[in-house]
Amino acid sequence: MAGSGTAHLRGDKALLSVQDLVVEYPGKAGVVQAVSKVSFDVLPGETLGIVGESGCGKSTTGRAVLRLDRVTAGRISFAGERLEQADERRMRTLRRDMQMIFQDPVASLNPRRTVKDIVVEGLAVAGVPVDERKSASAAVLAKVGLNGDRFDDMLPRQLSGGQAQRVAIARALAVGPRLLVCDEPVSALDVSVQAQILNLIEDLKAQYDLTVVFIAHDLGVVRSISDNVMVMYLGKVCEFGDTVQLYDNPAHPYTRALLDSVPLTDPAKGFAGPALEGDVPSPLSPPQGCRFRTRCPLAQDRCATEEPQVREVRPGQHAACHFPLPPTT
Amino acid sequence: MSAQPVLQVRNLRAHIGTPRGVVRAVDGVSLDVDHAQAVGVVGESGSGKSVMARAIMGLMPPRSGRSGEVVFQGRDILSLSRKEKADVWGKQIAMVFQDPGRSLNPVVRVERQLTEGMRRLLGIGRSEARGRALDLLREVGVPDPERRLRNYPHELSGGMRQRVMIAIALACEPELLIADEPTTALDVTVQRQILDLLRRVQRERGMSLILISHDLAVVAGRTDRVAVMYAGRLAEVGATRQVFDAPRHRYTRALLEATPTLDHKRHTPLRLIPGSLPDPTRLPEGCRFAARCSYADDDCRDLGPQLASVGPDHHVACANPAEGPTTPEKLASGGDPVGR
Amino acid sequence: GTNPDASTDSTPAGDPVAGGTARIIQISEPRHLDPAAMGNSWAINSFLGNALYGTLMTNDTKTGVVQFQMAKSFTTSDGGATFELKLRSGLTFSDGSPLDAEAVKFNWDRARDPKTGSSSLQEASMVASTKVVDATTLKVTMVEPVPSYAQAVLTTTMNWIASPKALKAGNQRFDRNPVGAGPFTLKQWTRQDTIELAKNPDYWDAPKPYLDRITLRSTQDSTQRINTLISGGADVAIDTNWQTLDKARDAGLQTDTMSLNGGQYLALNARRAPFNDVRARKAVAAALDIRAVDDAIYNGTGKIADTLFTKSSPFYSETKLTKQDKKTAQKLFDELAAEGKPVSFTFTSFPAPESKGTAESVQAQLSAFKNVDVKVDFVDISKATELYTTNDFDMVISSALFTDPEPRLWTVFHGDSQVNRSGLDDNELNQALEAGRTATKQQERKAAYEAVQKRLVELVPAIFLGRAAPSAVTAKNVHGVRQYGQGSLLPEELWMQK
Amino acid sequence: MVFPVAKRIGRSLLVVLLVTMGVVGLLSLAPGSVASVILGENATPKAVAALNAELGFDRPLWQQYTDWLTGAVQGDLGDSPVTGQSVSAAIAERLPVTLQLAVMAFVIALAVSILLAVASAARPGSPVDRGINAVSSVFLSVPAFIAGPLLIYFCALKLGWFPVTGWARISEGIGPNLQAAMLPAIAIALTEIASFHRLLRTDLIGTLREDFVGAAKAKGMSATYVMFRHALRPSSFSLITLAGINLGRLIGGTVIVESLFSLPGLGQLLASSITARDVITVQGVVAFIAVVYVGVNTAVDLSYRMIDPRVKKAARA
Amino acid sequence: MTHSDAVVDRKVSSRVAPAAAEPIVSRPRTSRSILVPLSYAWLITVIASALLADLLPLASYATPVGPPRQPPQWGSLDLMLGTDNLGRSILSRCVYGARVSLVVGTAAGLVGATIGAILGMLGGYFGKRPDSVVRLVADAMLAFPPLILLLALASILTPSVRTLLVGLTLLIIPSFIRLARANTLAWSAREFVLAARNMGAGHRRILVKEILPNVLPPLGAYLPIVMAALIVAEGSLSFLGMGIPPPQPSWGGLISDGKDSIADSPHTVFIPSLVIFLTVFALNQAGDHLRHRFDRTMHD
Ligand SMILES: Nc1ncnc2c1ncn2[C@@H]1O[C@H](COP(=O)(O)OP(=O)(O)OP(=O)(O)O)[C@@H](O)[C@H]1O
Ligand SMILES: Nc1ncnc2c1ncn2[C@@H]1O[C@H](COP(=O)(O)OP(=O)(O)OP(=O)(O)O)[C@@H](O)[C@H]1O
Ligand SMILES: [Mg+2]
Ligand SMILES: [Mg+2]
Repeated sequence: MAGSGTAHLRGDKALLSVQDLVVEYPGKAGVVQAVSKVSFDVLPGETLGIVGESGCGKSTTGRAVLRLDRVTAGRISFAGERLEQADERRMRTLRRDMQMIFQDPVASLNPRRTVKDIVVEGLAVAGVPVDERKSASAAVLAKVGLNGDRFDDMLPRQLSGGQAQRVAIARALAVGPRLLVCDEPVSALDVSVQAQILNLIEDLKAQYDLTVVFIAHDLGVVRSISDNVMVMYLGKVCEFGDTVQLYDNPAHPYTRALLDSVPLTDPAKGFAGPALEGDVPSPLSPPQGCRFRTRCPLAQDRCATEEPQVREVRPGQHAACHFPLPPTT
Repeated sequence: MSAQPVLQVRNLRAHIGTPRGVVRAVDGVSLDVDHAQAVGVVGESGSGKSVMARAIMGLMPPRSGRSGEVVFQGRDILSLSRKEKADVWGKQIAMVFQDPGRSLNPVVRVERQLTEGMRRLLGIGRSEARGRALDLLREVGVPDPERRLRNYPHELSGGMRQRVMIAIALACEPELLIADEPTTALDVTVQRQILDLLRRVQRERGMSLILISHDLAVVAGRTDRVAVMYAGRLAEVGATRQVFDAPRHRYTRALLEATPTLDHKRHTPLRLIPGSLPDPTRLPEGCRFAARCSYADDDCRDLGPQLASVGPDHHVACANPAEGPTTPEKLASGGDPVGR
Repeated sequence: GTNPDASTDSTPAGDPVAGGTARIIQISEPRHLDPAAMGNSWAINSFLGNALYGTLMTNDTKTGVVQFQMAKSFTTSDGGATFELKLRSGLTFSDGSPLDAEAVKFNWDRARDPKTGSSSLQEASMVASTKVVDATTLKVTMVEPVPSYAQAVLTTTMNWIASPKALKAGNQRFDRNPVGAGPFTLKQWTRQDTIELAKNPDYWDAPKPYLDRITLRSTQDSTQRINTLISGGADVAIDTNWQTLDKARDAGLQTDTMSLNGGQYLALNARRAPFNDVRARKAVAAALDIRAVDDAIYNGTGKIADTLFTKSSPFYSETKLTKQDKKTAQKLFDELAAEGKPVSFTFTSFPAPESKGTAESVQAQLSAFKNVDVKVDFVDISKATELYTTNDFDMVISSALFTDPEPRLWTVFHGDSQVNRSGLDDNELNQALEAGRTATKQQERKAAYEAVQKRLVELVPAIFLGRAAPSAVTAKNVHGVRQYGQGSLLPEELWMQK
Repeated sequence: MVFPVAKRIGRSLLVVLLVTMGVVGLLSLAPGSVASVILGENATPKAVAALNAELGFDRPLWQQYTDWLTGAVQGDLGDSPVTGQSVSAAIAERLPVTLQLAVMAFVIALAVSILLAVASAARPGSPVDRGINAVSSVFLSVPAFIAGPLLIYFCALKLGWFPVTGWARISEGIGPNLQAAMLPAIAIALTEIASFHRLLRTDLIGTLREDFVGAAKAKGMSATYVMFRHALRPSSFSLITLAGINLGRLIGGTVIVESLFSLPGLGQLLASSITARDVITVQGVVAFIAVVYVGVNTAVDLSYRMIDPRVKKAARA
Repeated sequence: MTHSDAVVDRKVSSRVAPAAAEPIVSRPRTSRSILVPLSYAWLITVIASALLADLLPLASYATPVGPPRQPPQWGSLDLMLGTDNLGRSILSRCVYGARVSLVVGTAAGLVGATIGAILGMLGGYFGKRPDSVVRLVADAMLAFPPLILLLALASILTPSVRTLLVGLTLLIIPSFIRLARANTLAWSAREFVLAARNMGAGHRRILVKEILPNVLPPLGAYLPIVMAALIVAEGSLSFLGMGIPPPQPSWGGLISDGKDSIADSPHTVFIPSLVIFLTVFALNQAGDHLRHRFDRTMHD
């Protein structure tokens, strides 16, 4: 895996199209290439899931797309507009079309501002008058199921995780976005609340015709919500394709390993397949060639020398691997 | 087996005083753990799993109180003197915490963290402790253990740290290991490794294990029995297979349904559990799940069911339990199931 | 104590014993050991100066009669227009070079030079020229006749003669190795810490000094000085504070306080408003209760300077310098205010506790009167020069301390004097001062000073407060306390019982 | 590795430059001049001006400064126009006193405040904690110039344990030396104890809530062991930062205590030099103090790495 | 698991074993005991009497009311706390002294905190060059011996409350810079700042609306300590002869004036010391309480 390439892009139809995105963080210990030549696109109305282990660059990708992080290289087009070239002022306007929901529902809310302030932050920035904001806040809170004014004066710490995440979603919705980037919006939540939020996102998506990029590490969650999935490993794309197809017949050994590591609720089965050895290598000095080769059960000499490019291994399924797995069914 | 259970928790209550009121985090929990048995405890965040584990370990926050009994190998360890406690905790019962990054002291080398317990509790010398530490690290699958001993926690990856935590817990060869969400902070692939490791050492050493998790799936394949906790009480206890195959408590069932699994059909809504956990300072009188349960009746709200047997090694605290695969004994709602 | 007039507690202790190290606490240390940079008054560096350079002359603290030490005589044949200084023969500096008339000339000429910055510039400048007659004789010509000039010499640093050669080597060298002919020589000086002195084996007045060694420390705070002594951390403390002296006596220490005429006074600047009007000066004088000032700063333990001379002085007269009269005071304040000349002035004070206390006491007392307003302004010592050269003050605290009124009284109150703080130039007063200076008969002098006092009461250029307390506090086993001049303590006389 | 070190040194030099320039600027605004101080009360303005010119103080300020700087860079801080002593020698003479005072005060303050903080953090809100907090409030509200005399009164006069005033160099024996330094060191330490205690207490309470503390207890370690071996070190960051700042500041700031106890330290030198308008000495001493301050704080930064190995990682390479 | 567990677990429900007692839990005190109201009472008394001093039936603080160094005594209001070295009423001087001490504490504290907070926040938020400059300024101010600053200021400007304020303010600025900077660094790394940027908020809005409210509480918590230190420091300046000009009283000045008679008339020192202590203590108590009360994030 851990490959580059743009073979899986679907051209002009995409609402958001990212090509060869590179994000680097210079640190005292050296430069971390958190995202390394990642390409993907999202069609209008579609949900793209991004999965991968911690530190593989999912959040960084999400933030870079919204230009919340510095973009070292690459092209990001949103509705035909090149974001990486837009200036700050243009970005401010564009941001209202692209919203983000963050991983930790409580951390993404200012602990010292009340719910009603937080929700209309975007409108306040845009200069919407106070009374309009008031009604807007009530409306948008109702949309996410926080009816009544009970929550208006609460502080984030007084909310449960699920409620906090709803407030975050309400804040994003308030400005009427077209694209919603959800960065692990449910990983800090309980299953019961998680289900509520996932259902809510599905509902809103249908209702407001949203396009969603859904980042998560829980494969079950991603499967339930997305049309397409991108699997990332150490800043690179492993596999990209239709969700069902990819889950049923992973072509990349890493996708396979991820699926095999998901604990099953069936006490008889435990896990679906063998465990993956070792840890994720340091992003400071990623392996040459295919970045997954150090843990890959199928790695060969070629993997160490030649970086695999994303290619279509099956119709609608792209993988960056020299030795893709055959379909199991 | 006629042997006494290793651990008998009897009607354990652990309440914590907060400015807003008393949090009844654990409110009458009874649980047995047999020798060489792995017991899972599952429940949503805030259901009291950690407080229970900490109450057993004697790690209660300030301004808190406990009652009930925790009988470990025949002794009630809640009423031990300070000296005797040191004999039990650490040596006989050990614990692994949720976040391996935060439960290792960041400024102390792995070696000391691993050996200080051994040296103090077993009274062995430095070099012997070091030798044992190396063995332990090998046992938990840490490569290059000599180097790791000299490392600080931050120099290890998350999985490594959790392995070290497990090695520390195993250091004095405890009878019972309590693992409080040992993999929640880890990635799937690493979680997999740690879960396999725990199960292996538990089996190899013939140790008892309490595995706490909010993830039903984590507990499912790795325990012999499982206890489902809700708002400080047990909702359902039973052999893991039974509980997962035929959950009887409405809550257990709802939890399982709300979990998106790999075979969930996409874009179909998940089954919801309406509402949220009750405020722990103002718990309802009767069944604590009643407010969220579509099967609840007035009895549920007023009386609250007790844990009652619904099959061999399967107990449910529910007045209107779900149908099981085999016909369960019909239970009178609210009454004493055994009639004693 | 050798001075019968001094209030003394020391009991006669038999014959002096030689040997021992005395630990002495002084008030402050000099910037340099150059005599010009020191001051010959108990509160400054007199002990150190006496130790390093010896004395030319001393005086009897009661009568003011001059006693000759390294000088054999200091005589005038023309009523003070010229003097002849005769030195003992065979005096040598500690480096072996002779202390002769040439050396005295060098030192005295140097003190007259404004560039030297001598603290005795005023007195030294009364000399017009000096001439070496022979090795032991120096002829001194005065600017104008000053018959009792010896008093000026012995109360200033002119009394200390340092080796010209050593002085010429520059301050830094000199501070490391000051060369004088005093009873002690410098061993080591660690600034703001200790000054170690050792006996000068070649001192002219053998068997003096009695002590082998002296360790000098400096502490500004008088309570701490006495506390150190009480705790046994020192043997002798130089002190100026009536209250701590009282405490020292309570603690069983011996105190020797020399009595000096005159005292601390408030100088009223008569050059400008409001004190250019005699009524304003009179009003303030009448308003103040001098006792209360003493109460404030010395807890009532001090002596009040209600007359110019102490009872034991041959010049004593009963003329009271001030008398409190609140009614008159208020009447005058009102009167001045009505004329549009309200008495509103600034007391310029130094930060020292006594000065500060006085200023505040004056302010507090006057605050009880109407139509008078006092501000207190603190200036640090570095501003003193500017203050006195520009005379930019209304009221300052100053002192006029003397055994013989000459020359001090003249310099304080004569219209021609550079250091006449009040700036009052009154013919009658000037004449009386001239008379006191030039008269040769005691009777005439007494009459002249009687006139001075009368005039001072009439004109109030100064309000006298309390007497000074030039004191030495000593542990029980220390004897031989002898002072001269302005309370200058003589180190060669000190001895310690074993 | 070279780069950060060079940067650090550069910054330190800048700090010292700024500070000395500030001093020169400030003192130049103050009335009076060193010449008028040297010449005393009887000086004439002409003599003062002449002496000032002789000493070179009539030149433009920047010129005086650059001259001084040129010398200072070569290690020559000049000679004091007032005492004639070389400034470096004057500093060298005072430094042992100030250094010993500051260090002793810090050792005392750290030892006492750590014990107090441990005692109060063990049971926040308990009577012990409240009592200690009240005591620390007392320490905060008693200025050194009152604490000093009180200490002298009780410990020196009544008990006779320590000398009232004065200094004993180490060469006079370690016993007398420590005796002389003890009371002033305590007088300085009191306020430090109060602020250290507050800071450490808060941090300790925070650390005691951490999982690793629970983990250590779960291992069977005693409360005292956990407190001192596990909790104290990671709680000491802010303490060390504050201690660094305060220690740096004490090097020039013990003047009150020095004058109360008549100690020949840098503070007294500084104070008397300011009063004497001895710019050369002031500048030298201030430059020296700034260097020490910068040095101490660099040491503090380095000590972070000793306390917390994570810092080392972040700063490496 | 064995059969035994069936037996055991049957005994399990709380109703079966009602004998088990409820654990005894002490709730943390919500109010900080009686000390808090007392502290407020004290602060209000001090502030009110400072403001209304002129209306109180008090003797002038400048004029003696009796013999010096009278011990505290009943009967006359003016002599209630005794008299000072000049026979002035200590009660009156304490009341009027509160003006200077409180003004010094509050004004220097607030101004210093404001300037320090602004600089620190700018440095912490923008990083890089602005941060280096801010750190340089803070370091230089800290490395500057405080004594020099005060002595120099005292000689340049004549000693007065204003001079004092300038000097003391300069002294406390760097601590606040450091504190504000450290907190800003921590808070600006938080996700909600990113969220605000995502909403299109500019730097100014983020600083004011997002970061400032979070940086204020730690600064506020530090402020009472600084105010206490300032009140005490003003006394030290009086001791060094750089205090405010007489006859205006200040608490620190009172202590400094009384220090020479500490052995004979200890009340001249202890009464003002006690006043300072009570105020310092009350400030701390009130500070803690306010933080608990108004910093809603501190709850639970
Ligand atoms: N601000 C930053 N400065 C330096 N390195 C960073 C920064 N943010 C992220 N990184 C590094 O970039 C890499 C990718 O981080 P990112 O947060 O995108 O991962 P992620 O996939 O979102 O992980 P997680 O699942 O833990 O959220 C990691 O190695 C991380 O350490
Ligand atoms: N130190 C404490 N002070 C006050 N309340 C506490 C404390 N610790 C836990 N609680 C409360 O006790 C209840 C049970 O908490 P506990 O930590 O046991 O839940 P949990 O089941 O372990 O949840 P999680 O899955 O989030 O770890 C919660 O309501 C929690 O808020
Ligand atoms: Mg992330
Ligand atoms: Mg938990």
